[in-house]
Amino acid sequence: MDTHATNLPDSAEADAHAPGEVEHAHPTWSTYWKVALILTLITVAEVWLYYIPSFVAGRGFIPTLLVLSALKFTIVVMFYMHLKYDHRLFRVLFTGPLMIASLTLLALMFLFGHLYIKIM
Amino acid sequence: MKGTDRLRRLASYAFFAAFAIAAVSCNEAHPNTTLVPHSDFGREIDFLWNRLLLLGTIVFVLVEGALIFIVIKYRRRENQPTPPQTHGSTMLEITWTLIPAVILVFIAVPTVRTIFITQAQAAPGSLNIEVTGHQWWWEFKYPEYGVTTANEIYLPVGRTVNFRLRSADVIHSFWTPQLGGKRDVVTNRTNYLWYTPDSSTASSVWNGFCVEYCGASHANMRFRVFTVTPEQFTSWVAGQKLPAQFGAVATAAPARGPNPPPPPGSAPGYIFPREKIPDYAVPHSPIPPDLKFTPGLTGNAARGKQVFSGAACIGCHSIAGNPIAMGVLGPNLTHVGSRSTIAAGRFPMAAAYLALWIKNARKMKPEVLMPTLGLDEYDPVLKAKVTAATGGLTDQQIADIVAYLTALK
Amino acid sequence: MTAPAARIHVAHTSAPAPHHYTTLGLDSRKVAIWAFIGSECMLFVSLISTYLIYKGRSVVGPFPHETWTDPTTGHVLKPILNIPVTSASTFVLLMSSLFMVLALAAVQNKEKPKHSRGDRILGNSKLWLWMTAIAGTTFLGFQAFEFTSFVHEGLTIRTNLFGSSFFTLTGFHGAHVTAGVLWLVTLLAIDYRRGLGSRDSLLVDIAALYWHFVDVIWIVIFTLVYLIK
Amino acid sequence: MATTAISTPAYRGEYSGEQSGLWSWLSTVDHKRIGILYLYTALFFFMFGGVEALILRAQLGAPNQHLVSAEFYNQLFTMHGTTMIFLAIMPLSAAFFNFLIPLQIGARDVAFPRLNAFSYWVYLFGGIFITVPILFAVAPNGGWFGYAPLTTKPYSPGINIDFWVIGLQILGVSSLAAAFNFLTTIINLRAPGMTLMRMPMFTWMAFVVQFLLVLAFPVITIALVFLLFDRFFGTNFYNTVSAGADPLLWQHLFWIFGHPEVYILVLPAFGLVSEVLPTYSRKPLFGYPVMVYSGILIAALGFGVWAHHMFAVGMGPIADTFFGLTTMLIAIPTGVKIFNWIATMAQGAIRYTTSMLFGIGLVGLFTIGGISGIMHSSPPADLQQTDTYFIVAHFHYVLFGGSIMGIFAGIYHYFPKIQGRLMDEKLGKIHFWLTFIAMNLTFFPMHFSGMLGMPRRIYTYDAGQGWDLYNAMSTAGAMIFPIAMLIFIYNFFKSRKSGEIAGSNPWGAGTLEWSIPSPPPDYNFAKIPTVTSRYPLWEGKEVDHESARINSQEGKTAAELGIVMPYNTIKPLLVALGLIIMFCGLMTTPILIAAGAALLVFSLYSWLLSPLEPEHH
Ligand code: HEA
Ligand code: HEA
Ligand code: HEC
Ligand code: CUA
Ligand SMILES: [Cu+2]
Repeated sequence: MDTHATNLPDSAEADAHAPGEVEHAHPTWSTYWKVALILTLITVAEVWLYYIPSFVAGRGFIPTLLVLSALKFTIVVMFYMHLKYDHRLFRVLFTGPLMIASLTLLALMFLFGHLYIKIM
Repeated sequence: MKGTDRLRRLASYAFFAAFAIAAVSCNEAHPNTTLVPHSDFGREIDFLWNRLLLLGTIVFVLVEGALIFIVIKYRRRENQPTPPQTHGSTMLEITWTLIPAVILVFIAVPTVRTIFITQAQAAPGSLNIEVTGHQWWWEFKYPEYGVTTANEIYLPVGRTVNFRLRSADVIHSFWTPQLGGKRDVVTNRTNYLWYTPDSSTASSVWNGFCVEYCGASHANMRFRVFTVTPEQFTSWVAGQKLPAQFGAVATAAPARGPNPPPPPGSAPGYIFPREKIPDYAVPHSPIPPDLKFTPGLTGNAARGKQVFSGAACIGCHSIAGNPIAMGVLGPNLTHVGSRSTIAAGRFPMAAAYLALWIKNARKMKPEVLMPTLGLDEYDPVLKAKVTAATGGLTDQQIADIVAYLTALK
Repeated sequence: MTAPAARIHVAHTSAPAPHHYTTLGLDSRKVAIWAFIGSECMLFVSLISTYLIYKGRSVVGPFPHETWTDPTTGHVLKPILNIPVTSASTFVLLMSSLFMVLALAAVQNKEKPKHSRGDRILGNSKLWLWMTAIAGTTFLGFQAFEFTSFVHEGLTIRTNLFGSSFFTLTGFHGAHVTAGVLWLVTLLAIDYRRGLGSRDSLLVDIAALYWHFVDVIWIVIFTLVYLIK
Repeated sequence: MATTAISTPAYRGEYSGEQSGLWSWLSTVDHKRIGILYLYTALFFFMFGGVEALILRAQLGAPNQHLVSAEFYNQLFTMHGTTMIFLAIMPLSAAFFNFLIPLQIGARDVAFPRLNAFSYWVYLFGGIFITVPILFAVAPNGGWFGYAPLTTKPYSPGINIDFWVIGLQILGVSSLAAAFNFLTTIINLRAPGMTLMRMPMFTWMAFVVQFLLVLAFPVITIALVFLLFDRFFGTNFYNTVSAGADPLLWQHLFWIFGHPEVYILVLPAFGLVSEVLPTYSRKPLFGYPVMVYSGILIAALGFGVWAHHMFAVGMGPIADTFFGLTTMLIAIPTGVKIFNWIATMAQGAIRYTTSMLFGIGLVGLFTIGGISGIMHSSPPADLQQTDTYFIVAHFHYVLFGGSIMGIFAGIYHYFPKIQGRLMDEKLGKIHFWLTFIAMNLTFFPMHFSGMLGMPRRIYTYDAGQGWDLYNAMSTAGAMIFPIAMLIFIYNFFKSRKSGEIAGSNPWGAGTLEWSIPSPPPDYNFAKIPTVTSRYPLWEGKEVDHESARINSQEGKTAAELGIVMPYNTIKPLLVALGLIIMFCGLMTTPILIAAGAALLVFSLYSWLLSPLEPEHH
């Protein structure tokens, strides 16, 4: 008898997934090395910026570094962790917690006076 | 089931009646009530509280009423067919999302207003008091007057008092329920709290508490607030500023204002009269049954001063006027005889308690920092007997110290 | 030790069910690892927040970016962070991520025909697993070097707030890398024992997700701890 | 229409013959048996924590009493809070997660059966680890939220706090492991047709709770690691005043965990009553989608309110405003839940079973706790409430009136499914009414003692403070609890032996778990059902579960049905044991650490490298 009942698609979220890993359009070697190159370049840029005293003293230093690091973060997650190609569930499982974590970090920074809002 | 539900309803009426009674009941029966405020700060909170109580009661009555009504009305009857299988109602659900939201607006608006009022800076000209929380007693300093006391504050009515709160060790919390809300006393931080005691409170005593758990004797970290007239306050300050003196010397005290010069042997400045202190501010803590003191001993204050100056006491206590006593670990004892309690409100200030306290403080108040000092007494923290070699004091020596300390007014 | 409950297989399966039915057609282990990674975000955010909160609050040096003169001894302590060395170790860790994706690709394509030498190199799962593990170990070596030199310069986990929060944060990351290296070594052992094939790609995929995540955390740490003054 | 594929015949005997005896319990990987283990253990700890509370209450019955010393009292309330939260309510919820989730979603087991066993054993060992010290009066004494710096070495030099730090760390491992497991199970093992919006509400709330666990526990893990390092290695996180440490760091980290934790405690109970109320009203849950969304919203908002436990620490007006307002917002989704439950009962055909009484009790009592919660959420008002018995009243109304009431509703409701027999309704009702009276008599007066100025966590109080009457009432009320509990325990064991045979669906409930025999066979569903609605048994044909019931009498074993079952294994237990030994080593000697680590690594590898179940073909 059939113990693994026939695979009725789960209307809500199983779009077109049959059981077992579905082959997605996986990135290939050429994507991989390009990604590595970009990551290296960004890292070089970051360290380079670190050594420009006038830039470090300016207001743009911290935001620029944060943006660059966020960019690297995203690239690794999207391509190496193939979140871009994978089931959207994983995106939810990752971005949800990441959002809560980032907001918590932000709130703590406010609470301990590293960031502040001016009122009055 | 009908009977039980009626019971429930009755019960809830009873609870609310009780609540109402509690709310209006007078100070004497409820000396620490938060519901009868006596300061500007207290009234701000009370306004919010009344609104919260009103709205909360309305929600309570409506929700519980609906619940009980429905539970009774829709109980299953004999041969009842399957009830209608309703799945929801958007209209209804929107309604009961919006109604609470509206109620919350009525809470939120005054809340925010009060937050900003109560956390503004204290008015200029406020009386500053530096509060230091210690495990398990309070140190109070009046920087303007150079006065240091422990576990007792005198406040002139009508003048804003600004407390500067710091901790010597762990986190405590400073609270005088009738005069205002509490504020934590946080290690490595400085907090502020201010309020203005109402003029009507002259000659009143208020209990204060440590309300952040701070270790073994957290329950015994109480204090007293005396609200007095400005004249009495000035006199008190004058007395407290003087160095310690005992015996006849006391008469040298300058007495100002309407108060007649104090009789010999009494305090140099104003002190809240002991006999007027209401019962709720007099400690009733039991004495440990296994702690005894030789009856009938009389002490000599002058001898006591010597014993004190040669004993461990000076390592922890300061007495202005006794240059050898400079310790800062324990309460300042300069005017200890003028206080109404000892050991942070645990015992009345009286020779009998003081003697037992010095003999074995750790039995009188769990885990206090002050060591057991009576000869042959068992120290429950060190788990050892006190010997002559470890500085044990005989009952006679203690009686002398007691005579000395009680005379420090 | 184990008592097999029942050894009889499914009798008339109509569809070729490769494994238990799953709702999304995903392997549960992969769902779990993503949930785990989500959870790790909170773990590292707690560590990073603490580091940032205590930044600039240390009473005594050494400090990360500023020189400090010890008022009692008169010693002058340089800023302690060594950016060139850490940049190198950061690069190594980034490369390990590249090796890791290549290892995964190699395992996934194990059975595909290899036409060129390049194909064969790219398809060598052992090579790439080794490379990843070595890169990870190198990173750990850098970290060990960093830690010991800090201790020599007078910064231990007890010295000041910076020391406590720095060593704990980077130490936690290092512990994650260590676990990752052990994981990789385990995969290598399997590869040597019986060979990893495309049916095992999930095993490698999960390890890879973990590995990349640890790398991603380092990206954040590198910026927040080392570069931003 | 035949909407449901009801399971085909299935079942014989309580459990397959080869699975009985002590060994089978030690090595089981069956989610139902693990659920039962959780249930028994957690009930034990509930009573243990209850007895601690009774001693607290006895001490506070009158002013200036001295039944226990100050030191012991402090251990008692610390362990009472810790036990109730981490060893009673969370595991009681876990018992239901274990037992119910696979049954409700039509799965044969959880996603990782061995990990599941591991979670239980870690919980058991961790629970013993943290509980035993109180028998020797060296229990943790820093309060359940262990504020630093009181809990650091200079102020707590004894080993008391070490037990707490390490014990919570161990329990965290258990909770996290279980959370990943259930999360995956719910995402990935739902039967065909069991879409998210068809999931029973209990499973939904469980799902939300797993997210809370997964996100909240790492934070306390780190907070505890800092404390551990401070205590063992002399770091400065909260330790040294001179190093400039900020003790508010601990408070923030703790409450970032602690507030979501309170929803971890109550949402499973909300889920249970969402099964109970519809069943005994014979009506579907009112506003199902809104119930789902409100649950999600409560959880999400729950991460943005933590500092409402810190209104007195002086965070400044902006932070107070922010956290006050976010806290108030939570009343809206929670209110929707309350109203929808009431609307579920409206127009229904309500049967007053014990389970239903507890369910109604939850709705009524939780509301009271919620209202006092809103009273705390106004920061200035909270300055008169915080750290007084008013807070104690609040959280017992939500914890006892919410969580415990819900869990009892669940126990009475699911007992027949778990044991195959019904509990005695008469005793059950006595249990309910005694509990209800005790609960209100104990905790309602605390509102008064609190507003009349009584601080919490005091081992004694002076006479003449105006608190005597209310404390006497609370103590009197508390003494009724054990009577109620003993009746419950008696009922539980009596019914287990000789209760009326339940059959598969004694209550006429509508969800999937009631379509299979009671107790369910080890494989749960002989045939994985296909689900087409939220209440398949109500919307399907009556005969279906009738036939399922008849068929259950001549059920078959998994082997006969050709269902692959996981092997039993002792390895998860061994790994858990290794973990505990390691942690014990931390407090004693490094040799133990090494021994524990060896056992852990060895068993873990052997677990990971051995197959879960027989090959399929
Ligand atoms: C099950 C656990 C649980 C739950 C569900 C809650 C729910 C809530 N809690 Fe509670 N809380 C605790 C457990 C819980 N709490 C514990 C254990 C502590 C003490 C910790 C310690 O110090 O030891 C605590 C402490 C605590 C504090 C800190 C007090 C202090 O120490 O000073 C605050 C402050 O805001 C608070 C608020 C709330 C609010 C607003 C809710 C809301 O979620 C409640 C929402 C529900 C309702 C409001 C009722 C239903 C709604 C309606 C009927 C709609 C209409 C209502 C209105 C418009 C008002 N809680
Ligand atoms: C889920 C959580 C939960 C539950 C169910 C309870 C249940 C009870 N709690 Fe408590 N409580 C907390 C969570 C909980 N509590 C927390 C978190 C704290 C804060 C701790 C802190 O400050 O750190 C607290 C604090 C707390 C205090 C304040 C202590 C203080 O601040 O000094 C008090 C005081 O009355 C109290 C009382 C009670 C009572 C009487 C019960 C009763 O409901 C208990 C019912 C009793 C039983 C269920 C026992 C039945 C016993 C038997 C059947 C055995 C009989 C057999 C023999 C006698 C052999 N609790
Ligand atoms: C190790 C330090 C130490 C020593 C030595 C010590 N004390 Fe104390 N003393 C304290 C501390 C700390 C307190 C506060 C205890 C409390 O209330 O928790 C205290 C409290 C007191 C009080 C009560 C003061 C008040 O206002 O509450 C008196 C009186 C007192 N000590 C007298 C003495 C005498 C007399 C001696 C010597 C024979 C002595 N102490 C030795 C530390 C010490
Ligand atoms: Cu000081 Cu409690
Ligand atoms: Cu909270």
